Amino acid sequence: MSTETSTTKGSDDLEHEEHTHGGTDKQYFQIFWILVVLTALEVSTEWWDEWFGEGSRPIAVFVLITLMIIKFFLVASYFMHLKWDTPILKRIFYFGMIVAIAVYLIAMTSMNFWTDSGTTEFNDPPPAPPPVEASD
Amino acid sequence: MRNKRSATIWTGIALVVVLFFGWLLVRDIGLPGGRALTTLSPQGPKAQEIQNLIIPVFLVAGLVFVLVQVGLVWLVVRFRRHKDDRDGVDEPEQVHGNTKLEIGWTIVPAAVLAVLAVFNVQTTLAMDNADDPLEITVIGNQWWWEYRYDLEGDGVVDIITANDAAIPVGRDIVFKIQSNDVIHSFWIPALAGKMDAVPGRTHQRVMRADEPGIYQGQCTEYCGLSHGVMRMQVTAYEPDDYDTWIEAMTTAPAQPDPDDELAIAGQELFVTQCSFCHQVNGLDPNSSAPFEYSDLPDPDYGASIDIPLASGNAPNMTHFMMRPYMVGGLLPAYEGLSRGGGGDQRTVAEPIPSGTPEENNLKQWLREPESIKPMNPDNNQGMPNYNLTEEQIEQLTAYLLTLK
Amino acid sequence: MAITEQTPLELTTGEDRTSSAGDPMGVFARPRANTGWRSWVNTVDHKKIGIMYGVASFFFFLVAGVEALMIRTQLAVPGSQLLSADLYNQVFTMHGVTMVFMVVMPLAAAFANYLLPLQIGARDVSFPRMNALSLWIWLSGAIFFNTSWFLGGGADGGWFNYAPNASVTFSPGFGIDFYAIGLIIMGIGSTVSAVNLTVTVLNMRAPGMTLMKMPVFTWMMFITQVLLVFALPVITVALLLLSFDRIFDAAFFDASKGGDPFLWQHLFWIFGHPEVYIMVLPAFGIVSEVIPVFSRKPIFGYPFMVGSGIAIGFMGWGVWAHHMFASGMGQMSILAFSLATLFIAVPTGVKVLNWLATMYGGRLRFNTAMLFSVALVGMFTIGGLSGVSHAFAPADTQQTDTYYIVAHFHYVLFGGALLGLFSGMYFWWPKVFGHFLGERLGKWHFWLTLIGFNLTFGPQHILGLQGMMRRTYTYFDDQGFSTWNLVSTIGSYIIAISVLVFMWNMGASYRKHRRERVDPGPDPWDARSLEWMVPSPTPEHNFDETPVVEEFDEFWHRKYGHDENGRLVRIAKTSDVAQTGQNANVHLPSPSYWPLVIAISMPLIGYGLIFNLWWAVPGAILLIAGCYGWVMEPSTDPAGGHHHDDHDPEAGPPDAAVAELAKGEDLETGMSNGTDDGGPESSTTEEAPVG
Amino acid sequence: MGDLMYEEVEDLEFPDDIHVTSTGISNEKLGMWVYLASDCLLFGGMISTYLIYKNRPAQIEGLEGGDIIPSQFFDIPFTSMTSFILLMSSLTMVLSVNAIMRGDMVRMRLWLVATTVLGSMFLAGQAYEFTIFYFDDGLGFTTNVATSAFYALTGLHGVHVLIGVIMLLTMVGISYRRKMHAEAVEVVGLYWHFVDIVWVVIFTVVYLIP
Repeated sequence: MSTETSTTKGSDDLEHEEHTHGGTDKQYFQIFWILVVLTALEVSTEWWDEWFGEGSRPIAVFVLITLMIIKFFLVASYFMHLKWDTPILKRIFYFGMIVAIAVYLIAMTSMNFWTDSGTTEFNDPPPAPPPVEASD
Repeated sequence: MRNKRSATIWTGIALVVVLFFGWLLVRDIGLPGGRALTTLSPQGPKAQEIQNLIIPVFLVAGLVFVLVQVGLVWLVVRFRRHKDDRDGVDEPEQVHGNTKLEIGWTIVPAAVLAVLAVFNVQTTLAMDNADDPLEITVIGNQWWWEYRYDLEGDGVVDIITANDAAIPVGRDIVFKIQSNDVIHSFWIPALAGKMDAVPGRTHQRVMRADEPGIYQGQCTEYCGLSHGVMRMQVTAYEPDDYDTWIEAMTTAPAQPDPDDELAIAGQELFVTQCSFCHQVNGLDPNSSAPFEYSDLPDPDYGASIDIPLASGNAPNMTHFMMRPYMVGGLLPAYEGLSRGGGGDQRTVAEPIPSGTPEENNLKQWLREPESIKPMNPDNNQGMPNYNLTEEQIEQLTAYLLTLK
Repeated sequence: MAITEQTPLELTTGEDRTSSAGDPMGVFARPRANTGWRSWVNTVDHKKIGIMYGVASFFFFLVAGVEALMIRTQLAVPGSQLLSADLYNQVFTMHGVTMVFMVVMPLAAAFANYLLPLQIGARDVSFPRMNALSLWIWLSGAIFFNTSWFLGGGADGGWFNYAPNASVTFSPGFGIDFYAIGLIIMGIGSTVSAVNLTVTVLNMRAPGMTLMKMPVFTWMMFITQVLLVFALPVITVALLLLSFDRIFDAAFFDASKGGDPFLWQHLFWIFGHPEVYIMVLPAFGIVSEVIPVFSRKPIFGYPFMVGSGIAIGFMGWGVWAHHMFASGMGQMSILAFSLATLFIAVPTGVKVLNWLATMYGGRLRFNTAMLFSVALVGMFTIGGLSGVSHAFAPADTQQTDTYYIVAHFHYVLFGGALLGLFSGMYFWWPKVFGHFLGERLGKWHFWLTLIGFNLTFGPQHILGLQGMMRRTYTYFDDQGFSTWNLVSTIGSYIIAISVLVFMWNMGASYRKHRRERVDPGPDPWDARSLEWMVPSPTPEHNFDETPVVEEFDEFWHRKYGHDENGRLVRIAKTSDVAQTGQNANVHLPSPSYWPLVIAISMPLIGYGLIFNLWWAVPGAILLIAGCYGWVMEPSTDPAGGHHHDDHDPEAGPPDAAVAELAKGEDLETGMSNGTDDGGPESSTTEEAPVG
Repeated sequence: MGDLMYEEVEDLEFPDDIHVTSTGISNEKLGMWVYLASDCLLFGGMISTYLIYKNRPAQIEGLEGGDIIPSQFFDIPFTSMTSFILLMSSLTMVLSVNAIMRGDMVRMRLWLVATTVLGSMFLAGQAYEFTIFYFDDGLGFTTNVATSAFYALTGLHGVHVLIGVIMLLTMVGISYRRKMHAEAVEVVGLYWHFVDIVWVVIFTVVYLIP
């Protein structure tokens, strides 16, 4: 129903402009090549240590995060048609994404992820648990 | 108009009823006697600070409570429908809302809470303050607590004891709380709030006792089968008494009297039967008569044992009879103490107990441990029943009573 | 879909019946039973599904109630030996889990299923087959979970099931495996249902019904479903990790291998706190329907009611760690969560005050539904206030894990959720079953519940402050807990009696109804929202014609207007504005048995994971078969009435029926993605979009 | 999300054709997006689990399997290749959607098959990677928490891809039996792209940021 196929009479007149999906094949190819270049750039950070020295590490992380976000939005906006679809979809999806990011970042912060990779003072590991036979 | 008068009457009745129950509540929680775990009878500064925070909160909440309940009763009576009201004729005014009012009752509670929040922040930040503290390590086990004292701070554990921690009066104590198996929670309500013992982590809780006495505690994080009876005590001594206690605990206990055949036999039995799990400083399963005690415990005792333990080690028994309670803080070791910790026992605090031991409790424990405390020794949780004969129980009891 | 000259009537006569034999997918023909048990098992009707949710969750309510009585009986006197510690631990765990996941949530789902489409003027939910699927998956998960009693004992880790106590090392029985897998299964069902209802509210509203014209109940349910959509995957992650630990020997929560028990706590409470609002918001919605109707006034401050609901739902995501104030998080975490928790009290308070303001100046009629709603306002306030008192982190370190907390959340969940749900039952009973619940017995039910409830949980405040810890299987006579515990136990038996009265009431009113049928009419309460526009009980097709909505409280405004002085006057008789339910020309979605097939496969896989992986094989086969059956099934009519391709809507009835048929087709496309989600057995563990 | 589609609804006024949904979007598509939003939290949880655990065993002395962490053994060029393949499959997927929107069943089928093949190649690559880790590097599922979290995360993603592949194959199969709705393809495509963007995140956060 209300799909944008030609048989769907009602929706056709109603939302034609905003609902016309997507780009052309050519556009998609362009996006794809951009994604390829970005991915190549991402992968290249693996060797930045050798090329630019140890100091480039934080920059590499920053670049990686940025590229990741760009790629994410490219795919979401173009391939997933968010750019063209009604904003409701965008709001629902990004709402979920933001909740996820916020909630998990807070949880990770609370678990001291940023300061020392999650460990608080560890006491001696307790004696090894027994081999478990009771349940398989 | 009928409604108006009966509304006043009923509101009055509701007010009386609500206040009566409120009084009942306040009266009841205000009685510390007989309630060793009450949260509303603070005996140390940390607990007092919590009390100072929560009392205003309770007052504000109580006020809102009374207003809402009484108001509800008033509304119910005042605006109830008359029998002769006709639908479509005697209709109420159709009010859809009142933005000012609603913004008002959004902002006012928020403001009240904001004020209370300031105190909340202050108290929270004050919880961890400690001045020249004494550090005691607490380790939760299924279902008992171990305390380790490193008196000189040199990394050598000088005292290991179980379930009953001795502290000096008037000094800040930092409990370093750890766990050997599952999550427990260390809680002495009269002295401070609770803190979970989480395996892999060390948490701390600061407390101080202002008066000498035995302070009861209870594990409050669900930890399996015997969670409900996983107790602990903190005994606060005057500084002199505390030194006496330290002195006694850092000395090896005396050997049983050579004439006391029962105790000698019990000692032998202990080494062969009990010392796989229970440490008496210096003794181990491989030792043989004449036995020699040591004045230092071996903190790795459990790890060297070749039995897989789900719940770590078992309590150190070196100065067993120095503790006012036994069996995970559950049973009194001396007459005159109560099993539930009821009564005002804060006066009973001798550094070296001199009362009459509760032999029967000990014997019953040896005879049928699971009758006192539910355990699952098949899964290495808790003490197995060794089916000791009555004679062996006599011997063991005689020996254990010598461990002071 | 193009509109052709065929009318739905012609379609249902099966003019093309012969073609079913030739249909290459004849094995997948849709079931057609309209009566008997088959009509229930195969149904995709949201009303029948709602009723089944209600019946099943009422059954589990009785189960959990018996468990509660066992708890209270054990604690009636000090040192009781009635239950062993082991059994007691299982009983309170099962009581908690059952109440949360098998009573309050599905009971709310029952209301949501039955009422959401009616309140928004729709014929059904957006995915009727998925609706059936969610019911059956939830039910099979619930039954699976409860069979643990007969297969080695129930879960014994508490409903929060903290690691590492939940690991095989410390809980070697199967109970916690049942807990983990059972909850994953129920989670799949709930996710399906939540996605479905979210889409329903967004997409299926009658013309003119904008979001801000929806009834408050619909709003609260919508917020609940959105919360479910986002909260369930979090618990699923936690349960997956737990299952990996228990079944495949991983060590996610084993500190000796570097695992961190805090991870479980965070994941569990990230889910667990929104879960609280998931349980209580539906009841708020019900109360917001009942109070205006019996006050004969519109809800006071509708935008604020909606806004505070949204605020509660939103803020609910930022307060989870207040369950962990004593767990040893850093001080900064404690502060942040403590402050956030304090302010979530504000929107809740707004709701309470708005209810009071709705009653103010009204003409209150106290039948049982109203009594329960008013009681909710009072009782929930108590729960809310005690909640504020442990938003203060230092105070919480004294109160948490004591009976003070037990009292608090029972005032929220019993005094909030359950009282509201009872109120809703009395309110909507005539709409669902076509007869009233008895008022006299209803009043008995109400007063017994109110008194019993307060006797049971009121004293627990005192017990908690006196230091009685939670989850204890016993206490001693010299701890000073004896008196209030006895009172509490007596109260719990009064609650039990009140439930018996309620059951008696259900039976008695049904028998009375059988003896002499009295039609309650479409609108027995002179109510406000669209569901009262259709006859009672609701006809299968809901609305004869879809209402066009112009105002909030549309139905009320069709009946009442204002005279020149602004006074309320009746402008139309109910019989003139209500529908008759006579329109037979509505094409309904066809029943299907594939939801049941898919649902049955899940516990089989669960048993396989727990006992022997080979047992999972039939389950997996059934699952895959179910998914493909789902896809291949013709979209609408049994007997291949119109054997057009479902994707090719060449035949469609006009007008109102179009929406109906459209739905049938949605299924089709929905199905193609949904199917697959079931796929191989491994995939059962994550919720995929079951079509 | 209060005002979600408030305005859209106003726009609709009272359409004569009442089967138009309130938001103008079909149920399936909206449902899929709601589900994907929900899935964000599923993957978010798994990714955070991995991040919290990734170096942990190595940092704590004396733990069993403590000095092994999965990131030592990552073969970046190889994984880049599989990531690239998955990215490419997104392109073929969207081309397939475009084809069916033009009504071109043949091309649609072709691109769908291409997507399936690329998806399977990604899965094969992941399987290969796992075998290398397991047999050559000794990274078992239960070796330590870092490896468990790694396998759980990538495995969960793999299962999603597998489900996607099955969906696509089913789609191809159905296309021989029935006329396809363009939207059915698009909705499956949404799922497929989502799996792809999740991998974009995993590839960066897990593989490239050590």
